[in-house]
Amino acid sequence: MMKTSDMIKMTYRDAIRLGITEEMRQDKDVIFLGEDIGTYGGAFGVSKGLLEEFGEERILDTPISEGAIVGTAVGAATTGLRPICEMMFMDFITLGMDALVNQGAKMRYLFGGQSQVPMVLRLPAGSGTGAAAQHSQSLEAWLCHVPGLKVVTPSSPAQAKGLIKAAIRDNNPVCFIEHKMLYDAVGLVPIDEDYILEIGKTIVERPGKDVTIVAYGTTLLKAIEAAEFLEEEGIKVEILNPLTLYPIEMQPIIDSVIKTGCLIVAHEAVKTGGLGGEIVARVVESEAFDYLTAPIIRLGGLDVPIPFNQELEAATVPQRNDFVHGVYRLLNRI
Amino acid sequence: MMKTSDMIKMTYRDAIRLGITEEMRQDKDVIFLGEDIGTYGGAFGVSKGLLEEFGEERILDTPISEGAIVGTAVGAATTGLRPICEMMFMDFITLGMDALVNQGAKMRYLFGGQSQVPMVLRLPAGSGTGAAAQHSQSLEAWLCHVPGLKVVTPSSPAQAKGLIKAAIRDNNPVCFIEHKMLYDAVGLVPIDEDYILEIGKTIVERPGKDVTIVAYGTTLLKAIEAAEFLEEEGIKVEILNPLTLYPIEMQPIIDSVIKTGCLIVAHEAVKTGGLGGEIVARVVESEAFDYLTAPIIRLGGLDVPIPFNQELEAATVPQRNDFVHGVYRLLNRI
Amino acid sequence: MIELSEELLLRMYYKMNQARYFEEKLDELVSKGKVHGTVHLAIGQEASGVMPCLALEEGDLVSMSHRSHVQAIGFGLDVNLMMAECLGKYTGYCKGKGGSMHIADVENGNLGGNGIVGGGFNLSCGAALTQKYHNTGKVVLCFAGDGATNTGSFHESLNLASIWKLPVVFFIENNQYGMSNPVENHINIENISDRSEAYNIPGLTIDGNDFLGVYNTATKALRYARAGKGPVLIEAKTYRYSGHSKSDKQLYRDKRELIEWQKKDPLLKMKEYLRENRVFTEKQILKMEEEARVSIEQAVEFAQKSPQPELTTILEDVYA
Amino acid sequence: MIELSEELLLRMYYKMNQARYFEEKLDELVSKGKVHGTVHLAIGQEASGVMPCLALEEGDLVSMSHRSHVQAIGFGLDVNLMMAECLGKYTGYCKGKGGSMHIADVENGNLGGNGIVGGGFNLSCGAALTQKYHNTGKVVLCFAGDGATNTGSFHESLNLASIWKLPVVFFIENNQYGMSNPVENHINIENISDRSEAYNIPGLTIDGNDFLGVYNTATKALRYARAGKGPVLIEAKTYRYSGHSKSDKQLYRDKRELIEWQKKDPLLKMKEYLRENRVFTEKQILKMEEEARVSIEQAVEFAQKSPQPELTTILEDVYA
Ligand SMILES: Cc1ncc(C[n+]2csc(CCOP(=O)(O)OP(=O)(O)O)c2C)c(N)n1
Ligand SMILES: Cc1ncc(C[n+]2csc(CCOP(=O)(O)OP(=O)(O)O)c2C)c(N)n1
Ligand SMILES: [Mg+2]
Ligand SMILES: [Mg+2]
Repeated sequence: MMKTSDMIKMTYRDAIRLGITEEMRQDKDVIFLGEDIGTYGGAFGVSKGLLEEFGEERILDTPISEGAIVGTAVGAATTGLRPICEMMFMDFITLGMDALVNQGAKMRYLFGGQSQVPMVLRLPAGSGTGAAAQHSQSLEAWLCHVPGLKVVTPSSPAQAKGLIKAAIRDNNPVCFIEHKMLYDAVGLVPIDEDYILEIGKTIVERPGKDVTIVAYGTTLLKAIEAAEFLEEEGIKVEILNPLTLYPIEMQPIIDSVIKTGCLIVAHEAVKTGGLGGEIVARVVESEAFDYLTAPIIRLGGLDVPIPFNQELEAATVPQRNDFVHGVYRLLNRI
Repeated sequence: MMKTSDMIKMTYRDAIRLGITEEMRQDKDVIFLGEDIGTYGGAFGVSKGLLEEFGEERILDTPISEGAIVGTAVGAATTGLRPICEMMFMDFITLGMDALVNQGAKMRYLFGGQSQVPMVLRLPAGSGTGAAAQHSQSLEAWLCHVPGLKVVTPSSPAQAKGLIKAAIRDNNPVCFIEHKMLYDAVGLVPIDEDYILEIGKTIVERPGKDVTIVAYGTTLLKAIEAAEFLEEEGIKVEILNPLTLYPIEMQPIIDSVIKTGCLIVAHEAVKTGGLGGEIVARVVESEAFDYLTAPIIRLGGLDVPIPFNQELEAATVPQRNDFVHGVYRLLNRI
Repeated sequence: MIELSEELLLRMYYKMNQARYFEEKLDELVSKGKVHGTVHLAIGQEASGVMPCLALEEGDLVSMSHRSHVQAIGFGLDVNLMMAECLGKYTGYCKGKGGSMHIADVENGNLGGNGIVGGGFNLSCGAALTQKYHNTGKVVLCFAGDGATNTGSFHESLNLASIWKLPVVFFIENNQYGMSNPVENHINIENISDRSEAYNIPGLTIDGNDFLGVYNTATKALRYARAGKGPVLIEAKTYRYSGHSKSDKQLYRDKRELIEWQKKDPLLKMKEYLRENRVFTEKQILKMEEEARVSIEQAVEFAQKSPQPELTTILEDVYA
Repeated sequence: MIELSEELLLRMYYKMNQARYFEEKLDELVSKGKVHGTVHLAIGQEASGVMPCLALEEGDLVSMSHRSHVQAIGFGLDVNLMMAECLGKYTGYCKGKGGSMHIADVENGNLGGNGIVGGGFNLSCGAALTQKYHNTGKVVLCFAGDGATNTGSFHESLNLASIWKLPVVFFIENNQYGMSNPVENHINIENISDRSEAYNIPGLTIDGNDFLGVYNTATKALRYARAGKGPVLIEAKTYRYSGHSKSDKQLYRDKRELIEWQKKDPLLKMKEYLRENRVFTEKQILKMEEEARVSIEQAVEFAQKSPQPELTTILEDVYA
């Protein structure tokens, strides 16, 4: 157990930056490329100050060329560097899909194991910023359908630091999804430079016994709020956080469902075709199937593009109350 | 019921071409663009002869610019044409994702309903041709996660004609997925120029009562082979074909599962994150949940890129025997 | 040299002022926290945004960038509906679904702003293909920024437009930066219009703050495209005064640079022209400015009084 | 003018012959149905495929196109392992997982063929970035076809390579067609190398069938890039004799065109050179041809005798 004295309070944004900084200090092969990551410090401020410390050779401001950003990272990774690259918004990965999916993810396999592609692709995702449909998507499900990629997503500052470091050290292309509404979230973060969160893990974020909730990103925070509210009514929700979305570790989820008999799976991404379906399918394929005491509830974004108007935008994705009602329904309280 | 006299035998390839030809004859606003679709007749011969009939104004050979192909189609569609466009291989949609997802699919919504984008995107998909990982993918799950798109896929020549015509007449961007290994498949096709298969339907491909199988593309043909084999043993498999993958019509599947109590969902696409998970999730969310007498079986491609070697390639995706064994397992015969 | 009627000059000056006021007002609303999300202001770019639109003929089309208010006003969009859209109201052009970046008036040929840098290039090719196919004699004007010319889409679109001789004018507002990236850091040539040589189409670089020069060049280019000779690439050098978007601290540029450019302010320059050529009296000039200002005050009032969209509208407009 | 040693000339002639025999043999195997899938032959392009590779220094890297056998042989890959890969055997470069389009030898600097047209451009930028970052003094040679220069990736990559002064030579084999599309239908300029002007980098168009010209130009370009001056774009005009791939009926071109180009055959031209310059005796020339032929016969034998991969290998090599 970590002592609080070994931790400092910081934002999710700062924690990502700290992880990157530590890794760049200890490994000269780590470089960072993307749009406006230098003087500007990145659209969301994640790379602020890195140019000053690491210089223009390692912090590379690119033209507006998403395909080239990802493809250049792939090429650099195959030849010995360990690039981190950033899509300013996850939505723009539409322009880097070929480099990511047809090159980065497949190269090792195509070449029979001859190469490796140690790179990190940072992807600020999600709605809530009023930037409308082309700047608000959560597209992780696409990436979780591409063998050769790994997909991780932190939901707290500590997780952000631990996962970004693990992603940088990993020898595969790792998609690192950041939720924009979490950048200002504050939490305790281990100062240990070897604090790493192993890729491939699902963790119990909050223990409980009555209902299992699986969630990540801001949706996880909403689940936690719901759990806190429900606790006052004596309902103990167990919350699981799949820090690695692909390849996902199912056992902790299965174990939890066996214990609770009830499951809610939630994400902000559009419900149809989202990762929720995959998780539900794996649960019913597992030994947990026989322990289910109620139909599984899947929460997800409405099947629409994200609208601009603030109220509409909020109503498009799952909120705290959706969890509360979901739990009530599972426990037959409504 | 269609009389055989109103039908002619033809290949899947020819049926798609017939559908396109009929629509182009009756609507001058239909144009067709893509790489090598003119003199060459398309990489898979689908557009053979169209240049001769419709001329260079309507059959447009493009440069190797997938983004521009899709984007130009979107722009033409918003301003009054009804373009059909072709990605030579579905794998290349990685280069057209922005135009498709961020422009074509969202434009109407972003503009509050001001515009419509009546276009068809033809996508030859799947493995079996020995073209390796960059030319063999089945990426329909990505598209089924994008509100604003419709996704259809025919598995027989008749379906091919009926669906391509419906897709061309639809006022939305319709992704039309063709499986490459079906191009030579022969079947009876209605000659009626108003033979249309309504978009949004799931059909019973083969009635049965013991086990429900949901499949599409070549995987459907393998399921049918398995059903024929099992029939000899007295097992009656009901096969459902979701001709429209998105938005998918679930009721026929749910009804079938209520009848049989057993379900196999199958596709060639990589299993994790594939459409199978979505279908499974919707079934367990439905009234059919209580009728399930065995865990659902989900078949899908292995979580790997498609290898080149012929035997490896075949072993990567579900085959007839996987269905047979699946049915045995569900019926407790093994 | 193209003859300018008094009526046209009036329209030019009015629109440029309207655009300036629109954005200043919007900026004010943003800093008061009254706007959800961000906005991209083009203060300083009024000549390059308005003038090409005024050179259009009835029925021509326009595709706009993410920095589109000035372009939209130039094209003739209703500032009431624009402001309402920026505030996310149901009366806005997009019923509050698009916001500042996605204002559009498709029926009247405005194909909308685009949140994807470079996203408009191939849409414009498509729209131009429709014009060519239907022989409408209409042209598509495609706005984009300097940064956008580094996207793959730029290349694919200009190549396609060239080989198919599409009636489209690509109008690049080179405001010296792609967000924080100075143009000399992301492009290795002096004039972006030289990129036209890769496609064998005409390329012109002009002073984007000179309303008259912009108007004349755009007119000529549109005429060329309309005649079926193919696309034209225009680069208009200009400058944005505000930050890239609301969160921009502008650490990447020197205040003095801004001051230099402000001396070449397009509104100032036009005002000088009007005075020097004695087209209008000082009083008339001020009256135009005042009318423009009032129109924006009214737009804000209209927008603020307008209703929010109903929640049920979320599910509408996904499919036709 | 660069001095050519006898040993180098020998290597040139041998490799070009080896490449020709390799593809003729492969073609034969394809028509006998012994190859799963398709192959892209570059018969006729031996000078443009082999020579740039021979101009490389030890440690330089190469990224190849989908039509890569000739390039690979030029770079020095083992024809046994290449043929085995084409036949999907476990002894192939990629253990039978890649096939003809994806031959690679990463450890030795061959970054592989690419099934995505234009896919190699930005990979090459990345590889070149590594060289620059580590100050290796090595250069990346990036092969692509004429059709590939219309991809967005071409534009983004050349722009990036230019502004970052990356040590990469983009070598375009213009074989007159992108699949069935004649170059004049998909590009509106005479010389593709003029596209270099959009990035302010050197661009050269050369006769791709002239082994000496290709070698000399490649050498100079590599030297330029190696000196840290940035990328170079070379266009080598050549011709492919075979169809695009096995299913190509070649309806889009006139047989006479082929015959004209065959008169300029790169092997013939080199043979003439060797004879005229009396570098080698006729006997020596024939011996080299024979050795090349035999090496391919052996490669076929090696490949055919090699084992298939085990089914269990399917699950290997996904992750490092
Ligand atoms: C494809 C894409 N990449 C990045 C962005 C983020 N972004 C928005 S505007 C902008 C700068 C655009 O520069 P330029 O084209 O010169 O237009 P300007 O903003 O100067 O008007 C960037 C990087 C985006 N919206 N789309
Ligand atoms: C992105 C992409 N689009 C289309 C194809 C299909 N295709 C393979 S090769 C080829 C022609 C390429 O032309 P060029 O670049 O001139 O090379 P060449 O075949 O002549 O060597 C096409 C269209 C592909 N492999 N990748
Ligand atoms: Mg700019
Ligand atoms: Mg070619």
